[in-house]
Amino acid sequence: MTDNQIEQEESLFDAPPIGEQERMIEAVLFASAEPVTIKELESRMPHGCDAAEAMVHLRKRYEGRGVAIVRVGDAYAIRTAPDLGFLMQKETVETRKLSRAAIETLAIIAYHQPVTRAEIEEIRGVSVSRGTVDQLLEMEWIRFGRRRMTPGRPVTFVVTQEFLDHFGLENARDLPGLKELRSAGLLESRPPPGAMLSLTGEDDEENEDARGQSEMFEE
Amino acid sequence: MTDNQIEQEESLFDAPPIGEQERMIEAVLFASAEPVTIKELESRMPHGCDAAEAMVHLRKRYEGRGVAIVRVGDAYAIRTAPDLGFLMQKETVETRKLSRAAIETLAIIAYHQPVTRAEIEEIRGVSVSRGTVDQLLEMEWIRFGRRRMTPGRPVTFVVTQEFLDHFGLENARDLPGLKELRSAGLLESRPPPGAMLSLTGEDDEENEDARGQSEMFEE
Amino acid sequence: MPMAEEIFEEGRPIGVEERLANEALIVDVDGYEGPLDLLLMLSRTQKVDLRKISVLALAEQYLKFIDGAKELRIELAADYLVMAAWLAFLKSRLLLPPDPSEEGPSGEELAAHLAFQLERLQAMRDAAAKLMARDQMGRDFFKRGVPEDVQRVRKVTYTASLLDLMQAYARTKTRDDFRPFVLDRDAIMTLEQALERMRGLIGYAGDWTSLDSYLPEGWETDPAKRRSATAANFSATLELTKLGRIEIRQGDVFAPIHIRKKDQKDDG
Repeated sequence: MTDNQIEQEESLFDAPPIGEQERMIEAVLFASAEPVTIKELESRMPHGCDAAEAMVHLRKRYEGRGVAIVRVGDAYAIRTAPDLGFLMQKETVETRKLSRAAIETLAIIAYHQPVTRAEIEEIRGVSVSRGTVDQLLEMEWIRFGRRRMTPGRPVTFVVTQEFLDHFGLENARDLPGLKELRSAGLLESRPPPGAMLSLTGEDDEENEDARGQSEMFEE
Repeated sequence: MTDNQIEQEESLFDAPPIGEQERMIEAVLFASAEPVTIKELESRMPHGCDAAEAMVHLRKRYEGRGVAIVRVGDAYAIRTAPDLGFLMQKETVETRKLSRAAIETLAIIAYHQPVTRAEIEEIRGVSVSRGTVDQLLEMEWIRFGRRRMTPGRPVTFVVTQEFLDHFGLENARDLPGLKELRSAGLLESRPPPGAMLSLTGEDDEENEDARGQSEMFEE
Repeated sequence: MPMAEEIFEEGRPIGVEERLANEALIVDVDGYEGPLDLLLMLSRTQKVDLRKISVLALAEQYLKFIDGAKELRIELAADYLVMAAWLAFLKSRLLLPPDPSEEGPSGEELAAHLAFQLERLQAMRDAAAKLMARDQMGRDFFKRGVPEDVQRVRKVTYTASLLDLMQAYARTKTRDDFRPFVLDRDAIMTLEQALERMRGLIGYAGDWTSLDSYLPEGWETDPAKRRSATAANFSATLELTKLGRIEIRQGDVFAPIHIRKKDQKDDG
């Protein structure tokens, strides 16, 4: 058996050529309105495909075109180029006007996630109305995160993939000005002076939590 | 006014370069919920654009890709390449146990092959519904054998190689005989149903019989 | 926003017009989202970096503002008053020399924390504004207009084990063993048998004939046999009617059923 023969035999069981894989992920991304993960892509493609590799090629192919391949969290989606928005009056969806409270709450969740309601209130200096949280939950821009391991085990809020998708963010680390805010110490949860006196037990855990938050944003 | 100035002023009203127009129609076709006509495209694009010309370029660009620009009436739309339709399907395989009627019919065919439907009914004591036989045929566990050389020339059923493979048998004759079944305790399984149950007519063969007959009248 | 200081200038008499304007402003103050928000607004009068803000000056501004509001008999929410009390306390701490015997955080610590809170709130507002200024989906960029849903194809495979098979066979056989009366089936005419028989017979039924006359020989007397044959014949008749081979009629409820061959030319 010559080398050539061996190669041919092997290729019978090989994944399709990368160009073909590129076509496949192109078709799937075009067909889906929601971002699709590499894992999901591969589950739909023939066995042995490398969707991540094909994605590199496809993203390059669409550079500078009318639509672009964007990354949203660990998934990919095709979106129209932002500079062509003016062509889409017909497709424009009137988003519900968000109140200032809702916008601020959203920003606080995005920059401080995972964050409890008490922490949001501490930052805004006022109580957070349930309607505000409900609205953001309903829009699927925020969701419940893990419970905080502090007394009362309060729920936390985090932003969703829909949020990232809506604002064209690859991940929460890309939030505008995040780095500056962090280096200015404005994302730390700093207990008010005197608070330690009454809450000594909690303090360690709080600190640990605070570390967890900043870790989330580190590479 | 210099020539340069005139040119600049004119270019303010010039159509964008064709490559830019191609990007525009690409974005509109992508985002639109319905196929879009050339006229509609041009109404959305800056003045002086030639959507038909841009379409020629765009269609060429998508030749052989995972999606294609297709013409629908006098409008255009982006659609998945026909050979990639399989990616839009997700197959979930569900395994179910064969119904009691099916497994009994199958057993009788295996032990008595070649066997006619009337003979199966004689042995089971109830009529065999067409659905049951069709299911076994579709599974390719049974197939038609030779016609019996008796009046009416009824068809017979035999088991297939697939059947033998599934049950790990080399030959249908390898199936354990009645004596072996009895010594294995399989024949003392339970008192006979039927007689007492025929009065209530509930959930047993009698019922199945009725179903079998009514099936005959449907269609 | 220098209004607050101007408006509540102490001891200055205010005219009606001015008073109305003030009230309008205070009502507007209602729109503030709590004391922190109000403090942030007041802090802008200092025109300095929030990090270098004078908390003492801010506390004084706030207290003056609250006094002014009280003078105008504006109902203030409790948290505004709580903040006023706290700021009054803070002010005293900041003004008096530190007393080492006193417990709790120093005035400077408290002031620093307030400054931090204000700076953080301002930072979050700026971040929110930047976020909302981003390109947004459905406004600046768009998703696919006609997504093709993934079709879920459910494929059912049936399975059985060899044991299932043998048990099934044993079951049918057990029935035989325990049921010699399977021989009873002598008294049962199946639909297939009746259908087969009727097909042959209807060729002769040119005129209306009672269904009873089609009972096979030897099945008319034994009641069990007669019942079975009648039922099977009737079912077969229905089937043949459906096939358009015969016509069927019944004069009245429980009246005898008649059948006759259907003319071939009537067939569609």
